[in-house]
Amino acid sequence: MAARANIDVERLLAHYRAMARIRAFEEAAERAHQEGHVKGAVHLSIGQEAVAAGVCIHLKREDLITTTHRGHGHTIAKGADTGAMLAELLGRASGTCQGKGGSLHIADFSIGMLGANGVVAAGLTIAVGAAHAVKLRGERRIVVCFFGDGATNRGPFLESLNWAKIYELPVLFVCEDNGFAASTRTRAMSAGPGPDARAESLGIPARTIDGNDVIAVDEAAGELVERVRAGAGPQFLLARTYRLKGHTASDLGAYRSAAEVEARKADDPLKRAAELLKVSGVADETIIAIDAEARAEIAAAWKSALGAPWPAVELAFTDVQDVRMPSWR
Amino acid sequence: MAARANIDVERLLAHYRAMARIRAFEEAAERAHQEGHVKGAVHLSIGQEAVAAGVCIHLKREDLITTTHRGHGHTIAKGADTGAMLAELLGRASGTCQGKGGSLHIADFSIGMLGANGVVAAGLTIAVGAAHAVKLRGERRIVVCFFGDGATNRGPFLESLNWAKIYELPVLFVCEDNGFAASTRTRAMSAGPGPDARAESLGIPARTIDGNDVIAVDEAAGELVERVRAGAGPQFLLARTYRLKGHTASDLGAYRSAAEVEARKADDPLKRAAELLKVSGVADETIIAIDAEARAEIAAAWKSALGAPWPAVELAFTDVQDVRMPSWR
Amino acid sequence: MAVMSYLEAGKAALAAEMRDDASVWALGEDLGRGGVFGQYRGLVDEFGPARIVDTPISEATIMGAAVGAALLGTRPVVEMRFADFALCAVDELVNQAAKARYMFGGQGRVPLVARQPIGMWRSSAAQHSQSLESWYAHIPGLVVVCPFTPADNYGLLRAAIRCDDPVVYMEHKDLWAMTGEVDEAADLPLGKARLVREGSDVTLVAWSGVLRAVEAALPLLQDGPSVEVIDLRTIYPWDRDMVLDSVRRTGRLLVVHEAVATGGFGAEIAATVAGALFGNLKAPVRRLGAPRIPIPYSPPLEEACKISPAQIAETVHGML
Amino acid sequence: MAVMSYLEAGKAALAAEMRDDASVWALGEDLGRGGVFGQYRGLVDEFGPARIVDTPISEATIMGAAVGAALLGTRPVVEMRFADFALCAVDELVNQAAKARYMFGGQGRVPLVARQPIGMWRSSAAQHSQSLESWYAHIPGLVVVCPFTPADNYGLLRAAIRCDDPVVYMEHKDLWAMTGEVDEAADLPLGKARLVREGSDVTLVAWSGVLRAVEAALPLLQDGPSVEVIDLRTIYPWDRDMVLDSVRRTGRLLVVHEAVATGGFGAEIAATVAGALFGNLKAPVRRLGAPRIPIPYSPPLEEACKISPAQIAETVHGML
Ligand SMILES: Cc1ncc(C[n+]2csc(CCOP(=O)(O)OP(=O)(O)O)c2C)c(N)n1
Ligand SMILES: Cc1ncc(C[n+]2csc(CCOP(=O)(O)OP(=O)(O)O)c2C)c(N)n1
Ligand SMILES: [Mg+2]
Ligand SMILES: [Mg+2]
Repeated sequence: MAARANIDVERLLAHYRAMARIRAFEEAAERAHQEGHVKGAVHLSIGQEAVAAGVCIHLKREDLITTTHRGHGHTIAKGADTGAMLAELLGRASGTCQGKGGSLHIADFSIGMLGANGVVAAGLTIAVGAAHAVKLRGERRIVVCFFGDGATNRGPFLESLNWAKIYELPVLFVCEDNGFAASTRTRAMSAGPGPDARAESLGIPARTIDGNDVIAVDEAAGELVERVRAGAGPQFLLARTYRLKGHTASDLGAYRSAAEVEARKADDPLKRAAELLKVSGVADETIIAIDAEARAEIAAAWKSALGAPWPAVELAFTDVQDVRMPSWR
Repeated sequence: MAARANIDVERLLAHYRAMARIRAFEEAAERAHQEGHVKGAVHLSIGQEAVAAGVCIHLKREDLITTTHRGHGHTIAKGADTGAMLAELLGRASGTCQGKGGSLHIADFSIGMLGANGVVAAGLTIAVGAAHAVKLRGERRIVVCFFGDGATNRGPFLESLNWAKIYELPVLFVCEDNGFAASTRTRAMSAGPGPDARAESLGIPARTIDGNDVIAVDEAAGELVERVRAGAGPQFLLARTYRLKGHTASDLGAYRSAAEVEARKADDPLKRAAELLKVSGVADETIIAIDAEARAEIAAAWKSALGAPWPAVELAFTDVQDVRMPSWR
Repeated sequence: MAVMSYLEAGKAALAAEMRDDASVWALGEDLGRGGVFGQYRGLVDEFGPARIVDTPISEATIMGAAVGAALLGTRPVVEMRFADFALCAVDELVNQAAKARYMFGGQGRVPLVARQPIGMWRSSAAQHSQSLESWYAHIPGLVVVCPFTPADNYGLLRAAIRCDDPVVYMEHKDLWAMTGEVDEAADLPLGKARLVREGSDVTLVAWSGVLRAVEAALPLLQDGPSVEVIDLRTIYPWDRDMVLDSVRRTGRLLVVHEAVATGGFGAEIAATVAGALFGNLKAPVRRLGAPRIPIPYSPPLEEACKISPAQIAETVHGML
Repeated sequence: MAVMSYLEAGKAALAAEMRDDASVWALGEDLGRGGVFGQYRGLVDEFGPARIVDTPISEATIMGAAVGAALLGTRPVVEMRFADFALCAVDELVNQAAKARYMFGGQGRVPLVARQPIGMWRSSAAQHSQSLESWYAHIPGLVVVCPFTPADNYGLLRAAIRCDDPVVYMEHKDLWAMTGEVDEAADLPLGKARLVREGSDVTLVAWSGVLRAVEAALPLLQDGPSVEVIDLRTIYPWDRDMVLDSVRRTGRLLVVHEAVATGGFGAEIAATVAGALFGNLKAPVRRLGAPRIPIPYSPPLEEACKISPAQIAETVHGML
């Protein structure tokens, strides 16, 4: 890989660190699922880490995000505790949601993470609503809404983008286009030039980038976040990437060839960032150390999660509603 | 109004006749509602007749349409019997739907009219489904889907257009943009350049025309219908028009000035067609005779509808379902 | 005490809450022009378009945006126009609003009110007349309210807005014009039924618009059995205590609702009471509701779906 | 007679109908690759992509398009993946499919089948585990089927596809792998329950996945009361006759379902039976269902939402 002009090595190292942490988390989650520790479905973002890292570096703690079923990366990049996240996957009381949500419903309101979602495209309406509240109260924070390419074929995509634009809400829409919706190539099911054209037809400026190039994501997201903060209304980022693993941790991915996946591994965002770091003069050991540190963090998180207590059964009956709460037996 | 080159006077007379029949029907419906004969809501298409006439002239009996709450015009232009339609508005057993649907649910399957709809944008999914069946069976007929500008802000708009395009279905989408969704100016609630841009972002070629110019509608629809018949996939027609009456027959339209409405009357499609006929050499008497004939048809229809029997109460219990039909008392 | 219509009472309640609490706002189609029935008329003048928000025809996003805005601590009042159109927003209400607090382990709450006008009214036909309160009563996390009087529409809408749980608030379209006394100082709790009238022979539980038929049935029973009438008001949580106490005294229960009888909430009440007071009932619990047919347009057919006063009176007589 | 899994039985039923009737087709996400649970695996090879149709993630239009296609006389089998996602298509199912024939005065019919897998399965949590059969039973125009055995999944899916009414067809996700004998020649009618086991002391009515817990409870009752078990199979129209006949003999009824008890279809059955057999019951009708809480993710909490064999046995004992 050729050297790139004006690389901010420190910043790229930060990106690499974020991506390595996500990767280590996802690998642990995959293993945990395969070994039967995680009972519910798990959707891994391996290969897509650059989007999470490149976007979230621009966010403050008070900024908000919503994400999808494939949301571990965004959640980590926004600042959630990996130990609490793993505990959530394991269904333990110390999980981000006390074990009541699992991977599909991870949320951490303390860092502005308003929830993953089990329903494709449902996060879009919630994100614009959060942005609506932000604007209503005259706050200065912004909302980033992550969703997949498949979600752009559901009605709430149109409705939410239209909504964000007519009220000029502070939202950045980030479409993470990994080429697939479950076992289906999204292209076969999506008419027209693409999600960016759809956004533009709804009055929202759109940029399309190589989502596996963390620097490109960083730059584009920086510009768009800036615009959103400046009150320019909603913006749209289309990040092209690739899902290196199955749709869920139990999907073998028979709908695509091993050769295709193998070829795409050359484009692995971590690998690309590592190469760029090296040609920018960063020592191999530094990179190896970051990887090791990330793995160590997750190993510790895993250990603590696995040792965490199960929720008491009474917990199933809390936080349902206040007006006549149900009680256990 | 200046003479227009190459006017097909016979065809324009046919349009005028179709529009006059719709106008007479709508005026009768309005009166019937005001006088309390029609109990349910009635949405009048007065001022929008050119779209119905100009599009439906291209359709054969076996072609199919779906329409909206404001569907009388399309239904008449497709060939429904005005007497049965008025009887339906009156809730009589001889109505198109035996009085069980009313204005919001008028349908006449015998002429390929698959139903009005009480839910905005719901007709779009039904239309693409009908087109899907047509294609599945290798039939040659086409489907025309009428809907309003307000409907383009509902999710099914995106989903249905995408659907029609990915399966290359024989559908012509006709967006009748009358500027309003109930009491709201649609423009204020719709981001982006417009419905045509949205269609194009979904891969569907779109044309925008003056929907009060029946010749323009005829020409554009002719071309698009031709393309659909030829297997070129879905097409989109955006017809700009204006609703001269209230949203419903009981809406006084306080959200717009009388002056605005007055000014728009100059653009009344019937008036414009009549003027064009006159400058093309058609005698006043001919036009007056067409108007009179239309009014006479509707007067007769009204008389027969008003004299038609109410449905027997047992009819409330038929056509619900076959597996354990409910019965009366 | 002021005399208000049911419609005005709802409007006054919303206005009062909006004055008291800057985090309350309303959103829906045509609200700036008063809403489809005029139940928001004038509010935009007092509160401005940022708090009385006109929306596109995007029911799913109206509801979903309210969820997002509620999670941030605002109190959105969602107008669905007709309960039937809320069927375009069921994922947002049932999968998101009702479950968010729970799924997220209590990190957030969804204090929204989803106003869903219900009921048969002027030949509105199959897609503008449904009463689906039993659906929402079945969904964990939702409170369901069906006010009948202007006083209740005032007090319960205020309570619903103040409630931290998502509330499905179902006004009946045929009641908008009905007037009554409203005590604006009264504090009405959710979950408490209203004793309309005392009686000793039969307990009649009903809610929403059908209570008019109940009122009209009472004179037909004047010299007959003594009927205790309870307006349930809140469908979930329903006031089991008041109903059970009453049936314990009368020994007979008739539940009347406008919704389809099969799978209506009357079934829940009937099953609960028949179980709890087994052996202490003088007659089988009876339920009256609509036949299981879509609501027809034609006036005489629509009439056939409605519970009539005569039918109520006859049923009561048949229980003795 | 062949031994098949519940999943294979469903697939075989669809294939058989597709062979018999060229107007039958299926549509949904990922069907070409077998569907989310493999219940369509291989069908595209036999029937091609025009009849086993892969769709975008557009639930509203999947259902709505099926309505349009059904109105033209084709027989679409709609795959919703999880019943929870069908909540994105409620307008299309409830306002359109269920009502079209009626509103249009019988001019058209909507012979579609909406497959909506239900139930708790492997910690699927609140948005992938719901059982909402009582919702659809409340909607005029809809038939609702919840098969339990492979034989029923075969026979009832065939019957559902042949039915001219729209059918909500709810397979239970936890049953896919369960095997059993399937008589491919048998003709199963909609609306008829299945007598699982005769008994004389208590009638137990249940359907779908929870019948496994019922099966497991029976040994716990071996030396105790004699339980007659009825698998309802069709929720609407439910087999009143079989249930009433049975309870007339046993004098006791327990209804068990996985769905939330409050407003569940058990309430309809309980209310009907308690009313019809008033004075002839030996014990109050009992209902077991989930508590009114969203379904939690954590395995021990999910377990707490499920009806256990012990709970069933205990309840039966308590009725004697
Ligand atoms: C409304 C709805 N339909 C279907 C599903 C099942 N499903 C879960 S993820 C997924 C694919 C989503 O594709 P995309 O939006 O591109 O996200 P990705 O999985 O690629 O990250 C599908 C179909 C769902 N969860 N919600
Ligand atoms: C889903 C839904 N939301 C709201 C309504 C109420 N409504 C009926 S017509 C209408 C306006 C529709 O505007 P448009 O699509 O432009 O059609 P037009 O009335 O102008 O012909 C509205 C909001 C409805 N019928 N369905
Ligand atoms: Mg994708
Ligand atoms: Mg319009």
